[in-house]
Amino acid sequence: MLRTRYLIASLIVLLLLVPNTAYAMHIMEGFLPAKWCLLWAALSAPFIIWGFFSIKKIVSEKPELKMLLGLVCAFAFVLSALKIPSVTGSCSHPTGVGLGAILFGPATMSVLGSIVLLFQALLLAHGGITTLGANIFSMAVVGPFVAYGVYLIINKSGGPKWLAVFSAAALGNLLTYVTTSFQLAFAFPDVTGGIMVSLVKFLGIFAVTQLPLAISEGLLTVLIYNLLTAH
Amino acid sequence: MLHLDRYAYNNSLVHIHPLERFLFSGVTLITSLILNCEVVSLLVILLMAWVTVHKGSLPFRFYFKLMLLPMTFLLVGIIAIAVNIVQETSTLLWGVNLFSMTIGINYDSLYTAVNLFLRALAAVSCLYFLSLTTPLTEIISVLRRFKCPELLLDLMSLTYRFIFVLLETAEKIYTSQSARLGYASLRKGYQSTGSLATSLFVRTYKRSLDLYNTLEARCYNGKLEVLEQDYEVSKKNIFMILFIQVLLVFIALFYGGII
Amino acid sequence: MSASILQVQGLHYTYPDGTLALRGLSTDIARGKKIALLGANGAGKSTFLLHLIGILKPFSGKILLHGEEVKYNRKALHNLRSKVGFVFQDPDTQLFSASVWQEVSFGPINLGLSKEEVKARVIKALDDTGITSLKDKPTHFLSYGQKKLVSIADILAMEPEVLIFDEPTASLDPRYTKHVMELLDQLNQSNITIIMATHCVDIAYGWADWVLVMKEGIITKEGTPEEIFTNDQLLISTNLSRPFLLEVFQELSSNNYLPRNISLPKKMADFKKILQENAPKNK
Amino acid sequence: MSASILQVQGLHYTYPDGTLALRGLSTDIARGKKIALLGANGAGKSTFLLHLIGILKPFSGKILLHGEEVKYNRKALHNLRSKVGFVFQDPDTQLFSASVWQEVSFGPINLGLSKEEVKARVIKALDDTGITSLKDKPTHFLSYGQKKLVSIADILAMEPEVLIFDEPTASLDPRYTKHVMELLDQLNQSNITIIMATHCVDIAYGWADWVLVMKEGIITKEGTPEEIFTNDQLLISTNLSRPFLLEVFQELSSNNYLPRNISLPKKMADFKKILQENAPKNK
Repeated sequence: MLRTRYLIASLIVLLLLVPNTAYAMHIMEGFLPAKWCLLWAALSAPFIIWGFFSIKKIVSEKPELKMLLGLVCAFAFVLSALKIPSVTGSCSHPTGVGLGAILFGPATMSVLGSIVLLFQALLLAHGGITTLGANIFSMAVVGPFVAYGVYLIINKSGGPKWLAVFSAAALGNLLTYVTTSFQLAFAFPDVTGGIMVSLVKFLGIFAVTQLPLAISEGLLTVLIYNLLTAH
Repeated sequence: MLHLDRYAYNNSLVHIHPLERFLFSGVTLITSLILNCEVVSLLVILLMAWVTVHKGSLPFRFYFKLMLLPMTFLLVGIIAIAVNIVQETSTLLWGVNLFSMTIGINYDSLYTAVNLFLRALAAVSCLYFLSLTTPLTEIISVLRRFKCPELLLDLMSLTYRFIFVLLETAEKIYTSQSARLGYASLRKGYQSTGSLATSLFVRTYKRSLDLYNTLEARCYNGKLEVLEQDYEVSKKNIFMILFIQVLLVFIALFYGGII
Repeated sequence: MSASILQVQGLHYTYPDGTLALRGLSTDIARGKKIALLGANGAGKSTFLLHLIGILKPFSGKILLHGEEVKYNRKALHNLRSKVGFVFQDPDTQLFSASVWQEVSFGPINLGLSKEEVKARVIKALDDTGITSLKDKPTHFLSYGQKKLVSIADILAMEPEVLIFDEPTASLDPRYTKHVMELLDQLNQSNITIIMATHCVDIAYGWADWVLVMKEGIITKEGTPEEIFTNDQLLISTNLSRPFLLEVFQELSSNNYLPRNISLPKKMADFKKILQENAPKNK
Repeated sequence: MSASILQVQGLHYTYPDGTLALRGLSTDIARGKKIALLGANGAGKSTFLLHLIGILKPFSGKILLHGEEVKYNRKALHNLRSKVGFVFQDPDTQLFSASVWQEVSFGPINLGLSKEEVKARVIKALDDTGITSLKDKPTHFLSYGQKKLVSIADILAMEPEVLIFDEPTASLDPRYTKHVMELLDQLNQSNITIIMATHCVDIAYGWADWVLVMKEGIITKEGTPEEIFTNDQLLISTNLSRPFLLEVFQELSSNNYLPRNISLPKKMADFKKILQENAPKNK
């Protein structure tokens, strides 16, 4: 029993010391078997196509928005490279998923998020090309749509603005990682316990680091949102 | 911070057609992923390291450090996969009892973990070859050959260019905030980061309007069309790429006991 | 009026936020001149220049290119912008591509030229600005001065008849300032009309052969540099200082160091020559 | 050495990309001086200045504040930055708050002062820079010159002992240039040591009482403006031009317009006085 506690404790310490946890949460290149790569890519495709056509429509109406969207992509990339002080004391990187979804809508965000993920893979070696589909699904599909949905629900039900923004960003962030855990659990079920046990393993590992990060991102997004509306 | 980008322009493979570099990386990546064989993975890791470091004249130390970058994810991931609930305690290599269950590593789970470890590193080394030898502008031009929609390519070109502009701006704002003690405590750090992001966003918006004007001044017609550089496709290189793939398939079959 | 390449008649413009920027600005841009546009921050210089390439559309008034009124449809604007080039102040907003070669090719491609012609133009523009060696470099590795030269090559490759520069030497170090000013002279010698907005009266005085002074949304005065910079009342009312060379020269003249009938020197070298020719014989 | 406020000893610094920026830079910053820092682009001026506020940490070498070595922990940096202020070149990168008032209060709040004290400091800083009337304006509404003044007020509100300016007059029109230079003199008179990096030799010559010349990562020479700017060999090797005033003055002296024993004029007014006093009697 002592050994177990020691093991779990050291695992937690290890995870708290791990830098760049937000990046580490992109599924790395080569980690998923080929069939899962294809499946997640196929599941992401409709959202990207939807987003692509909605962007195409926007740009044909207002051509200057193409520049804006390109620059916003660059902005999201830079934002994700910012270190934000995390509640736990270590540093993390915001995903910007919630903010983007609130400002530009989830469909547009799925295309922009995909480009950001591609650039992170190629320029920063975070994430990968074969795992791009899976990462897009969690970070550029589930994240923005959850964030946007939460934002709309709280807004419509007359909740305070800050709560809507906070919940959107925090849940957008958190659900992204829950999705990643699902993706890993599907691909690597526990030999005897199956997918559920595997899911508990991955969720357990990432919850330790991810909960405080989700709260950090929520707080930061409220701050940015307030400042933006002040401008 | 973008060291990969720096090397993408300063390596000895820049004169080779980007399409060849793209294919070498991409096809080998797919082959090794599909074959899913430890020996192939190991060979791909060595091959890519040799081509990137030796042929591309990149510092080995840098390449080695880069290979360590995904280790956090990889180690955490494979530990989670290697450690299972074990019923058949006879195959157990290491384990502990917890709540009347045995949790541990057995031969099968260890094999899966090692296989995954090598496969992931092989794939990563293919990706690194592309990142370290091929600037994004060239990757975009290869995507153009593959008929990727122009709108996406335009967005990617703009993103790539302005990442550097905005990074520089962000760095300057950060510096001026630090000079005024903006990160002196956690709370101040939050507020400073928030105003940094906001200010950067407002500036991003303004920049996009200015950029549109400067493009309009150059007869912009909705398409960001530019002249691509000319390269020669080398048949020999294409043949070599295919040959390597065939070789890898044979090795996988041989190792799997089929040949 | 065949000497005028651009005629500007009674431009009025108000920004969406209500700022009144131009209040009936008129002037003629003569072909082949080197024109300096002076005026304090906020006098409306940039607004005026953006009208010259049809980025802004005046509320009233009009612009004539080669005597023909500029219409604000796509074809007419295309024609205007193929004749009038604009080098923006901050190269970082102008350069949109990460590759120098691609960047410079953008303008000529939009002109609808053939691939060979575009290539030839890019090569020439890089050569004229002296940055051929940068053609394979990514934009983000360049120094500020180098980016400035790329932003000039951008426009040169379109072979315009008129070139507009907004503060071309701002934030450049002395070496690049010299390079850019020499380039401007060279371009002018190859028959390009140049309009340069600047804060630096010394540069304007030494370089220009015609000076436009803006104040509160109109060209309050135009003339040769000698006329403009010896008009003390104008300089005071528009917050301009006198060029250094002129200041010293006039002080020397009025204190009898030099005879009165010497024409004003425009460059340091001229001034030195005058001093040597008129040096007192005895100690 | 109590006259030195900052001592810099053998700084070495290499950027992460491998660019060698400082190669053993040493100098002393004397209290109460007006110091100009000159050097071509790429000489390492900005890198050096960023070391003075501890934004960059040298690979070897050290900086002493009031004779005590600066450590790179949170507390020591806090102390350093509360004593040494830095006004960046481009006010657009320095201003990030929505209103001028918030902007200027950022520094004093971070110093941990009481609310009343912060308020008093902001009011004083706005007053000193002459922009009290802008206090409720949003920063993005201001003209470039006004933003520059706000960026100075930003730092003044922290009441530093040393003030560093990076190209304070770049892109300013003559009126704001004059305003800023007068402000710098005023601040110096209230006993603040000022370090100004500039490309403009004319401004450096007329304003500074000590000049540092950087080349390839070290201070290659320092001295009074007179010493530095009459050293032709130094000027050539560091790509600096001679100040206009000095150039003309020396030309006049060598051509016998003026007697040889007159001390060099530093400002236009001095020069005019010399000319008037030595004017030839006859025509």
